[in-house]
Amino acid sequence: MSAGLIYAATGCLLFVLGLGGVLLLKALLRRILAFNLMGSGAFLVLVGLAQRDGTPDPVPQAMVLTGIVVAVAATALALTLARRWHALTGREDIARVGDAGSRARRMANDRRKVGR
Amino acid sequence: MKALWRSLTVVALLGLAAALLVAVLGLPPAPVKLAGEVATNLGASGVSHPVTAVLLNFRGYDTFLEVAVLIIALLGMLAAGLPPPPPTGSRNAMLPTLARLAVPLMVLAAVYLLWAGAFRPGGAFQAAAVLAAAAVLLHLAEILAPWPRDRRGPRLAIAGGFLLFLAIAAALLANGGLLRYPPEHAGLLIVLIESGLTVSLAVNLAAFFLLRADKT
Amino acid sequence: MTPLLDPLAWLILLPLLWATLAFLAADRHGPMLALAGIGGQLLCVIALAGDVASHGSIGHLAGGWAEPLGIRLVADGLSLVMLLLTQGVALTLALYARSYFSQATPPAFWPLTGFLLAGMNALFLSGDLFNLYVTLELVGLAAVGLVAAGGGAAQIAAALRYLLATLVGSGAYLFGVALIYGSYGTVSASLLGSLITSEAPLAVWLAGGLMLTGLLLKTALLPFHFWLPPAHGGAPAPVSALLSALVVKASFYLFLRLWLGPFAALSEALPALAQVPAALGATAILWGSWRAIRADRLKMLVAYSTVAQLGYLFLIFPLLGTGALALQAGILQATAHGLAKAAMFVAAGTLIKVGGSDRVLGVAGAAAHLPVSLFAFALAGVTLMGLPPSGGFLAKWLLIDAALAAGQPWIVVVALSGGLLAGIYVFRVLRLAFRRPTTHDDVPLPQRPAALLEWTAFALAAGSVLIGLGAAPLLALIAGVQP
Amino acid sequence: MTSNQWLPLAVIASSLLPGLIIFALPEKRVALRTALNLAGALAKAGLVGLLIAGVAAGEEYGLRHAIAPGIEIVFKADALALLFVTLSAVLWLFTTLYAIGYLEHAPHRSRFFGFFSLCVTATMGIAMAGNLFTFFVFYELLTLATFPLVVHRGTPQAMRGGSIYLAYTLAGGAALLAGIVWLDHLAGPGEFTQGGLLAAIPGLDPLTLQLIFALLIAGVGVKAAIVPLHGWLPQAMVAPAPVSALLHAVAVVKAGAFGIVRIVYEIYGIEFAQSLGLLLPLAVIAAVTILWGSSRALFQNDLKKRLAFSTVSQVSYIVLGVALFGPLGTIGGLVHLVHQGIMKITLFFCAGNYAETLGIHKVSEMDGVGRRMPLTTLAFSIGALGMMGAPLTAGAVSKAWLSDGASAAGMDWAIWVLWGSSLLNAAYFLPILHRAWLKLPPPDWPHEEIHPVGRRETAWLLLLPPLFTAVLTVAVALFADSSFSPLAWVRLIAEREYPNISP
Repeated sequence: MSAGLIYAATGCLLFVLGLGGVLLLKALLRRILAFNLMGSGAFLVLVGLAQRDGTPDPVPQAMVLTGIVVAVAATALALTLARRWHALTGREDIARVGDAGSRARRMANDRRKVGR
Repeated sequence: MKALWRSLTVVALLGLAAALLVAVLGLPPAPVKLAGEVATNLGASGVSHPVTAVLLNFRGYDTFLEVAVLIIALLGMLAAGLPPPPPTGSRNAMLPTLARLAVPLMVLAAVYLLWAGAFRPGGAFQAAAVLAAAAVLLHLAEILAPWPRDRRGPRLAIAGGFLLFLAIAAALLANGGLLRYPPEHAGLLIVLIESGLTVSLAVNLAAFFLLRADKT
Repeated sequence: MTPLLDPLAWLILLPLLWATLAFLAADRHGPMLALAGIGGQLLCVIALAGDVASHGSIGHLAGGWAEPLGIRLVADGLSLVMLLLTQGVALTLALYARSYFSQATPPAFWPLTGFLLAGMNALFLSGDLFNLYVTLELVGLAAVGLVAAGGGAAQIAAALRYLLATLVGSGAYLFGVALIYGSYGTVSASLLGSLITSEAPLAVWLAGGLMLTGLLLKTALLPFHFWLPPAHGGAPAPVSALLSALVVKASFYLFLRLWLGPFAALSEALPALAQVPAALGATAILWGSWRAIRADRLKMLVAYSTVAQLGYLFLIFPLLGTGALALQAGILQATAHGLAKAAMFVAAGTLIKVGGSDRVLGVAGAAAHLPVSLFAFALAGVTLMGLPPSGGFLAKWLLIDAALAAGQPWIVVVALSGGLLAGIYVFRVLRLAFRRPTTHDDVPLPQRPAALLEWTAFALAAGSVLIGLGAAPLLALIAGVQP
Repeated sequence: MTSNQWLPLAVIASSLLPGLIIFALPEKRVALRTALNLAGALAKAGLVGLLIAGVAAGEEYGLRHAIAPGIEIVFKADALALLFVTLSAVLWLFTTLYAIGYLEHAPHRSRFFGFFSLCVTATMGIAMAGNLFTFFVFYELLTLATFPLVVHRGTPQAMRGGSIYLAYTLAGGAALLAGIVWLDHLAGPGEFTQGGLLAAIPGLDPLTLQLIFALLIAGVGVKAAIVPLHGWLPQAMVAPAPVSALLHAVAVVKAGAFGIVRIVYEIYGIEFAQSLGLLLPLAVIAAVTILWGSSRALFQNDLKKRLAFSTVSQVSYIVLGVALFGPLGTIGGLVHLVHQGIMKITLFFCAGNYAETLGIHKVSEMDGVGRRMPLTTLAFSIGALGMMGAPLTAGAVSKAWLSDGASAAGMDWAIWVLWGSSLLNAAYFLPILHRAWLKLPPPDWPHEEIHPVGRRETAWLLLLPPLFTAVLTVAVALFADSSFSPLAWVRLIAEREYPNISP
């Protein structure tokens, strides 16, 4: 088994781990980290699989660099929103679908009223 | 119900992991080998490092769009509302000294990374990340004040680097395609783009940290 | 034409340019830049349409490098229709937004819109799976930013949920791309079309599954629809319109492209696969309509209607073997729904803005004081119900025809009952609007909104109906598509 | 574009354009709106006159526009189309006059007349549709354009009526669409062809064709108010009287009946339909509807509801005539398409007059109304007698031909149905006439809005239209044998549909 394949296999596991994290965890920060894990898994597979015969391939490496920047951007946006959410509601997770929007709305409205 | 759902998800994920492992480990060799193509065309790319050649020449269009993604993330932060400025005066006495020592070195490292990108690992994004870290360090040491929302300078720097990239991409249409460098000028144009990007990306990354709501 | 004015390239460059300038100008000249920019983009699409109509398909090598080393941009009938829809709807929405946000524009609205359009155009034109990933993120992050605009807790919650969904979607897509590159050493869609065969290794099947599932998540097909109603229903009206009319279509377009192109061999090897998106689509039609019928808030009703209408797009997959018919039905439905849903959201926005209530019940009596907006809502409803002579009707006709030709009568039943369910939620609003207001003495009549708010909605709605009568060139464009 | 192409378009435009302009008019522009309405109605009448002259002389009018491969909008103004077009155009003129008087002080008149014109436009499209696709387009347009009229008053009852109307018609539309696309898939575009489109195509599966027939008839049967698809019609009577006229006489139920005619004669072909065994079930359904509608009408105290059930019954005379194999039945059914319209519109105009003038809505309130409103009641009486099939009225002509048609087709039971229905008609109309003419009026009317001035018992614009149509009811019977009567025109149609049999 070449080093590339080991990277790729690790990447697969990381991806699934990250996916599970996004799906199953509650805390926003952990979910954002889990998403990054998914991305890292994909990057490992991209680079690892391409050099499983031992010769490095610059194309996936460049793609990974691009992917990292995109992941940084997405993470930055996610953290910004999570921070904003925390500042507005004091919560570290987003509640279940249906009622969350309306509850948060009501809270925001109440706050606005109090502010007046 | 919820527990059942979670365990089902876990089982499905384990199945996916097993399938992926089997698939990856048993994969036959790929029919297309791009490494060779990159090596063949490296001479016409204007740089001597193959990753940089892919990043800024062969797949330069990806990089062009990627810069936009970073600006979008910043815009998303502006749209969602900026955090209030941090309280002042709580700094550690060590920090300013450390910052004053480290920042010139970091700037130097960034310039090196940018310059090295042409022939060994490095490049605009790495340089920008170091520069942004320097800015954050200065900010934490309260040497660099937070940026108000409508401050002109950071916007100009971020937009400027990208607009330079865009202008070159558009001008090269005259050569027959988006970002189609003439081989004899490719090196120069790539350096130009990379320098602009370094500034743009650095300020963009730093802005995530430094942009704060106005004091009102 | 000189290569410097290549319309295909400018479709991507122009929105990036005006968006960056709008960012630089810190929200000051946003409307002007947007209108000028989108106007220019529309001219580009028209110029491109001429080329595509005469050549069938136009390629552009970014960087001048041929595949597999470089990235190839392609415009054919399919991408052209989507581009036309995007610029047309965006221009009208920009006019609407200018008026809607006359008091205060949410920060970064205009530049985000510009980047969103750039991402969509780039997505419609890209022929490279990895580049498509970047465009997907451009579109997704810009859309999330727009949902967050305003910064209230409800918006942030919707934006976060949308962001997590869209990131998982693109994460799965990217992982698939990684597997594909590992298997074939290239990510060029056209090369992969001939490389991928029915004997493809397991990795390719898994890649296909992950990429397509990721795109379903981004398209909000049931059961991945959970993020859509809060995001589309909670955003300001111009944003809701942009997202519901256009953004979800982008990932659908990519799904369709992958299905027809690189993964065609896989879906042919296992025809039963096509029943999966169709079954999900059918469920989405029923479930989305049901939720729209029961919705309490007007914009939630419209958002759930999007969940339902997206279902129609996926009914076409088992029918794609019947020639161009099913593809025409799907794209016409996407187009008609895009116009109609934009009209419906902006009309709802006006109704809410003027009426002061965001509940469905708040519409009561609107026929008297907001006739144009209501008429726009009704016309858009005609398209959603699939009644003649609208584009939605023609799409449904083609769909039923294709379903009969493919021997899938259950799709006929779903399509027809979906139309009836749409009738229930559309007329739920319309009949309220005709109701005589119970109190007319003490409540002063609301102020008339700016004419532009009402007539942009009307123009979009009228477009969605008239396209049913003038669909021949559009259908011809799609018929010329070689997957 | 030749005049043979633009004339049908002009007929459609003569109500579409005024309608669109009226939508944009402010509420207060009464004079302009009235002028537009009347100009449109008169222009349409004139254009129809030109068409009639042309078709009688053997000209062919038509137009095609392809909107997608294999899908065309086709108009053709043949003799059958003109029968319906003429009826609608003439009755639209009267109804417009009547509506102008009826709604003189009501709110939202621009909206009302706008949709009213759209309804007539849709009816013209239905009448002149040259294929099933075009027919369907206008058929659904009619549904949409009538909804705002049904709910016009905005009251809870109107809302309920509107919802029920939609539920029936939209579901019917879905069935019709399914049938049309299925047919299109099997036999190509559903072009209306003299002698029948399907009759000329060999090798089609009979069972499939029977299923498609069921879908198509269910689709158009909703508007034709065939039992059990008639439930919307009595509910929709909450609409203002001009709308009832539109629903019952000018447009909606007629569109359904006309659809049945086109499907039986020109899609299947009467002989082919007979060979598929489709006509007998259709006749039975029509007979059941005739008897059911009449017997329900007996027990309605609400005048307009009684009239509505009467419509359910009378429209199926048309369906029965269509289902009787042979030219005599065809003539009876088609001529009743016209006659029923003229008679029923008279009755609804009169019912509207009672309600507007005196606030009378119930049969039990009609005692002595003949003394207060003699002219209206005279018109009502003529309409009612016509419905019963009394001699010298349009109804008598229809019934005579229908009875002859039934015996010629060997369906003598249908004659008994007709007689039974006439008896029931008499049983629910004669008591009304008895009350109106012979009983003493009450000291106060329920809600007297318009007071008499000299011989004028109510507003002129309300009084004249029913008088005209009452005169027409008698005239079409008296001059049935002249060459300008509806009967003569219908015989022309029958000759063309049955080239081999001379009526």
